[in-house]
Amino acid sequence: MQEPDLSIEISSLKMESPLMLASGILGTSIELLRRVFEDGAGAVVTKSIGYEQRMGYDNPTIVEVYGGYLNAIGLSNPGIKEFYKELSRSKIDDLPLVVSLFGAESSEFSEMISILNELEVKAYELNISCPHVKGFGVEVCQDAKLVEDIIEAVKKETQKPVFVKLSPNLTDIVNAAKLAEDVGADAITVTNTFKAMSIDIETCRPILANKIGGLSGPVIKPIAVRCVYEIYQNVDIPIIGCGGVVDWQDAIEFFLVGATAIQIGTGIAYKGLSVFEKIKQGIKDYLTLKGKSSLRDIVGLAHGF
Amino acid sequence: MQEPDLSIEISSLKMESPLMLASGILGTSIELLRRVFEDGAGAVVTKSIGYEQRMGYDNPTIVEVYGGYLNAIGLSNPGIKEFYKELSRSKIDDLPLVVSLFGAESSEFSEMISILNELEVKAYELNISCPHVKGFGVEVCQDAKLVEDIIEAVKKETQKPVFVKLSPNLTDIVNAAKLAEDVGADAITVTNTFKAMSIDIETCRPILANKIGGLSGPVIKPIAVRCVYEIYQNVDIPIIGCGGVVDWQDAIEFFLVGATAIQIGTGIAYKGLSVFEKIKQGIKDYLTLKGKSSLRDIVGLAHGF
Amino acid sequence: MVSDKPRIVKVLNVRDESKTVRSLIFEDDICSKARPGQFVMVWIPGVDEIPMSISMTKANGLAGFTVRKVGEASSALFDMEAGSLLGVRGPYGRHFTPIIGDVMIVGAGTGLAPLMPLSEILTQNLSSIHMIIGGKTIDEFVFVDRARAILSKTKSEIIITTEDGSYGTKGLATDAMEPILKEGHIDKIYTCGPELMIKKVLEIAQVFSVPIQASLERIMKCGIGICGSCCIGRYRVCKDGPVFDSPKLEEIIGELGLFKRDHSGRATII
Amino acid sequence: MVSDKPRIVKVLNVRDESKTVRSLIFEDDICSKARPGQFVMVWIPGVDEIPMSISMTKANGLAGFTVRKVGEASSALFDMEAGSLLGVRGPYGRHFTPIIGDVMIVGAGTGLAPLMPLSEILTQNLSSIHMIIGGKTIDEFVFVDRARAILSKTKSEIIITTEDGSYGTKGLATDAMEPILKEGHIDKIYTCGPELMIKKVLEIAQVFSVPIQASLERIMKCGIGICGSCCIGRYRVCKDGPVFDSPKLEEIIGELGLFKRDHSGRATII
Ligand SMILES: Cc1cc2nc3c(=O)[nH]c(=O)nc-3n(C[C@H](O)[C@H](O)[C@H](O)COP(=O)(O)OP(=O)(O)OC[C@H]3O[C@@H](n4cnc5c(N)ncnc54)[C@H](O)[C@@H]3O)c2cc1C
Ligand SMILES: Cc1cc2nc3c(=O)[nH]c(=O)nc-3n(C[C@H](O)[C@H](O)[C@H](O)COP(=O)(O)OP(=O)(O)OC[C@H]3O[C@@H](n4cnc5c(N)ncnc54)[C@H](O)[C@@H]3O)c2cc1C
Ligand SMILES: Cc1cc2nc3c(=O)[nH]c(=O)nc-3n(C[C@H](O)[C@H](O)[C@H](O)COP(=O)(O)O)c2cc1C
Ligand SMILES: Cc1cc2nc3c(=O)[nH]c(=O)nc-3n(C[C@H](O)[C@H](O)[C@H](O)COP(=O)(O)O)c2cc1C
Ligand code: FES
Ligand code: FES
Repeated sequence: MQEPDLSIEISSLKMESPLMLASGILGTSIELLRRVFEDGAGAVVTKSIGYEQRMGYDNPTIVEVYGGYLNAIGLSNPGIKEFYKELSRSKIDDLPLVVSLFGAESSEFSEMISILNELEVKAYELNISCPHVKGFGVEVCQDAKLVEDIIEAVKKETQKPVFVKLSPNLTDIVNAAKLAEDVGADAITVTNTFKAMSIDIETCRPILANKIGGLSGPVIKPIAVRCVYEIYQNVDIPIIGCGGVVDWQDAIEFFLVGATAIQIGTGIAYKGLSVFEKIKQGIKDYLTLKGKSSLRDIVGLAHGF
Repeated sequence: MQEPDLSIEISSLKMESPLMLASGILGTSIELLRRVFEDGAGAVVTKSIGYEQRMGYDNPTIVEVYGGYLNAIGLSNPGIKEFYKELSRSKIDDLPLVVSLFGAESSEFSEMISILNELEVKAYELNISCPHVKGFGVEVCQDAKLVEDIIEAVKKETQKPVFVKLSPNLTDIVNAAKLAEDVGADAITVTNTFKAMSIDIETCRPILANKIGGLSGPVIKPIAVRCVYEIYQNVDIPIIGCGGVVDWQDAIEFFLVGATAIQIGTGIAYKGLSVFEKIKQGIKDYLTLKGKSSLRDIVGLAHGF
Repeated sequence: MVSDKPRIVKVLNVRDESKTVRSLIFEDDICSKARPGQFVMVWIPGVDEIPMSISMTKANGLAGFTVRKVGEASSALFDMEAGSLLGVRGPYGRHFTPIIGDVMIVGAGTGLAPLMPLSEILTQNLSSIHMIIGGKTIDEFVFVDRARAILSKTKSEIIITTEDGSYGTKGLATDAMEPILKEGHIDKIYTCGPELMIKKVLEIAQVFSVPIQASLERIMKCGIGICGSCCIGRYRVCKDGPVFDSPKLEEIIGELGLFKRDHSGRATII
Repeated sequence: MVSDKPRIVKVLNVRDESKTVRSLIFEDDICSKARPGQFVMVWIPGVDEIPMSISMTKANGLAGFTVRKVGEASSALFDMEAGSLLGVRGPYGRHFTPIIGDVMIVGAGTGLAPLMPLSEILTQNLSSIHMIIGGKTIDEFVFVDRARAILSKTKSEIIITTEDGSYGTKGLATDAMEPILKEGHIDKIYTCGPELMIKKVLEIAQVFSVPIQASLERIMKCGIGICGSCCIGRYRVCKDGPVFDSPKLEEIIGELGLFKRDHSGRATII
């Protein structure tokens, strides 16, 4: 039998593998992004970039909890102009590169895109859902009018696919997804991290310098899977599942509930960069066992019941 | 040194220990509730009772996931009149019994309370946050006017303490807590479970008969701790922390962020009914080590930083 | 620790035990190590999840349960063929504790399911078994041949009773207890079957001061001792049972054979 | 697996190494098993969390690091007394791989911290060490006595260099390399210290075709290879380093000693 086909397309973004590097994970330098691509990612998303440089929060910015990690990096980034230089340092036309952007208003987004437009960026992901930075994250996600403005502004500025990354810290993530689709998003990425906290009981203090951070890793998978499931029943654009994928079994769960692609972040903390190749192999074996010739054949199957 | 004092009061409810049995866990029969009390719980909360009998969802109603459990019991309950009989079967005046109630409108709540009023129930907990039953859960929590009506109606019907149990499936749990306080709630219980899902990749279907269920256990602890932390900074009434307490260390985290008491549910699946005594001992040892004579001395300490 | 998530297993073999009873055999290492009296939660995808006693364990990783066609879920199981997929989680609960000595076993219908692996261990221990199998009529007997084979290994006896006299002695299984107990050599009684039978067994055992172990049934949802749906008195059948000793059975005698709870938790007459 | 949550440890002992450098010793079984070159993320509650090389490990569960007072976090560590509480997570990263043979060690300042436990293992392995310790002036030397004690166990030598000639030979540490390398018996070079020195060591080693291992520093946030803040070329100092072999060092020569990234990820001149 032939090897099952794992290639997918999200709008004009073509990927050999449905496994993407999630934003904020190693996405600081173009060399690291390329390395992750070479290690088996179908596409790589940069760290979220804002208009101005941000140093982010003080350390500790990360702490492990049972079954996951909390982070409060604080959207540290060199600012869009510096990041433009970063991307210009080498040829990137062969790299399935997605640039993640954050901002507080639509004009910031369109300015950032106009700066990057001449580069061979393959798609944009709008991070309107960072849980621990005031003004840039969940607040944006919550404000329907703002979300609309941002997406419309971005779509006006670029022909490239635009993914909208949503927050699970919303009562109604389905509505947010529908809204994004309505105003032209090409795909929905779900989910970002959950607002959470870890206290050190010896010193009686929050461990993260920012006190509150975002929860990622295996612990959030059942919630992320549910988000994808619900959104799949309500929107037609592709869904990129994200949250707690560590093993191929996790990935399959996401495909079955309707994800077209998957992003991996914290999985790298558990399995290293080989996580992409390992999961890819697991998916292939699974498809072979199930007699499927293409990954597309299993997307959304869990909705048949 | 004297043993540290673990007794607490929430309005008129006096408890020898700050560890309560969470609603829906073993709270079906008065004998089981008493047993849990005898096994070391400071108070016990019944399964959530509604006006009418409900059979709940079909099995599977529960499934384990990494670091927690998903359940979709579906608010099965014998109905308030039958439950009145259940509570009348034996003397309960010595039992720190909290009755959990759910309903879709305020009149249901007040009727239920009027039925129970003559019994020696010590407090009520209003479950307006079940994540997986349409019309009774998160929907209620989300509707500010309805929450207000329910709490007001209940407070009119009874002098006993009223706890309001909130859902973490809300964008802004702090607002919900503030609202509950404003209209007279005596305490806030946070949190209920998170809407989540588990897919069996062999059969490609959701495992729970109801497909979506509520996530509980260690996985939700960092989120629940964050909810308590945020609410503590915004309300003055006591907070009952709930979510993922399995060890005494978990309990201490909740106290440090401001919980006056703690509820334990899924912890029983991991540790059995001895979980109450074990955690109680752990808290005592911790207080002794820290030179504190009373549990009250550590409540909220994490806010000092 | 074993996860409480269903493990998907393939039915390898289906064995007819009677017109309405079948045994399903599957491969699962964990279940093959179940102790007699333990049960599994069996997930029939798209249908239901119900508790089933393990009726058979083999050293080579095989296990089985035995189902009587009753309602939707048990019928779906009954209709399964080799190759069908099931989920199992468990084994759960307290098991029978086999002794070395002279024992009595009283069973009826699929209540015999957990008593078969128990008998195997008892005869390996060289215990003598007085096994009483009761039924309404000749058609509904299961496991009689299997029991004979097991019991042939030690000085044991099988007594069959039917209410209509169509097979063995006419009468109730419990009627056959007294003559044996009077001889005074029974060290322990094991029983499983209809709850009224169990109650009667307990009462007779009390008269002769013989300790008993009985396996009970209640509605199960979680199977792991947290939901409370299987409660009987202050106990959870899934966790404190399903096998109970005399002292606990005496504690719950007020409910035994009298009332149980439905899926809503409402007490109903048995 | 060890959790990436800080373990709270108590400082047992503080040792002055120089006017601006101190070693903090604490009890932590996991750290006491660190390999030379590995580092820990040290949480100073209320201040910061910074990476520190393990400079000492003892069989009895003790470990230590050595800090130079530089900015806020290192000063807070420097000012800690016995009894203070710290959080540590790790040890993280790739360690030096000790060989058996004739080795050269080139270090300066607190760069010597990881080179001390390395030297201990090397001399246990009976390797000969040619240790070059460089500094600007006599005041800032640390670990010289400790190094002498360690090196006394095998046929080894210590060469001290200062830029102002106030101690040992006048010149740079790297100036002292060539005469020894020319003799042709050095099997491996280990180095840690200012990045420009490391770069120079690499270049000299290339000339003599001697393999080197160097420990690098970059801004660290996660310490576990996911945040990307410590990147140098295609590598993560925390996970692919901090100890790098010659081939990898050659790959990143374009960044080495030239630029690094600040907390925002922006590239800045070193
Ligand atoms: C510990 C234990 C071991 C059991 N072992 C066996 C066995 O080995 N073989 C066998 O045939 N049966 C066994 N049963 C009974 C079995 O679980 C089912 O109750 C029975 O098969 C009928 O189920 P049904 O859904 O097909 O029938 P239905 O008509 O749907 O239900 C009939 C009755 O079965 C009971 N029932 C239904 N669902 C459940 C449930 N989730 N948990 C418990 N009872 C339920 C209720 O009393 C119900 O009224 C056992 C039960 C328990 C508690
Ligand atoms: C693997 C590794 C091992 C190290 N081992 C030692 C050691 O054994 N002894 C020692 O004294 N120092 C060591 N350092 C350096 C140490 O982590 C600090 O950078 C240094 O102590 C100054 O920190 P500061 O915050 O006090 O100074 P600041 O004035 O706040 O910062 C000075 C400079 O330190 C660096 N720095 C600050 N924060 C970090 C951070 N989170 N991660 C990395 N660099 C940072 C930056 O370059 C910054 O510009 C090591 C660094 C790394 C990466
Ligand atoms: C250290 C860290 C940094 C992150 N930074 C970003 C970011 O800059 N932008 C963003 O959209 N998401 C960010 N995330 C969220 C991840 O992209 C991802 O949505 C989340 O971690 C859930 O996936 P996971 O469980 O696979 O990690 C970050 C996550 C982590 C752990
Ligand atoms: C099986 C099960 C049934 C539950 N039923 C109820 C219920 O009826 N009413 C309610 O308010 N919460 C119910 N809950 C939620 C718990 O009371 C608790 O809020 C939640 O499980 C988080 O706490 P834990 O992690 O300690 O279990 C239920 C939880 C479980 C696991
Ligand atoms: S079935 Fe849930 S407690 Fe027994
Ligand atoms: S510090 Fe985060 S990747 Fe190295």
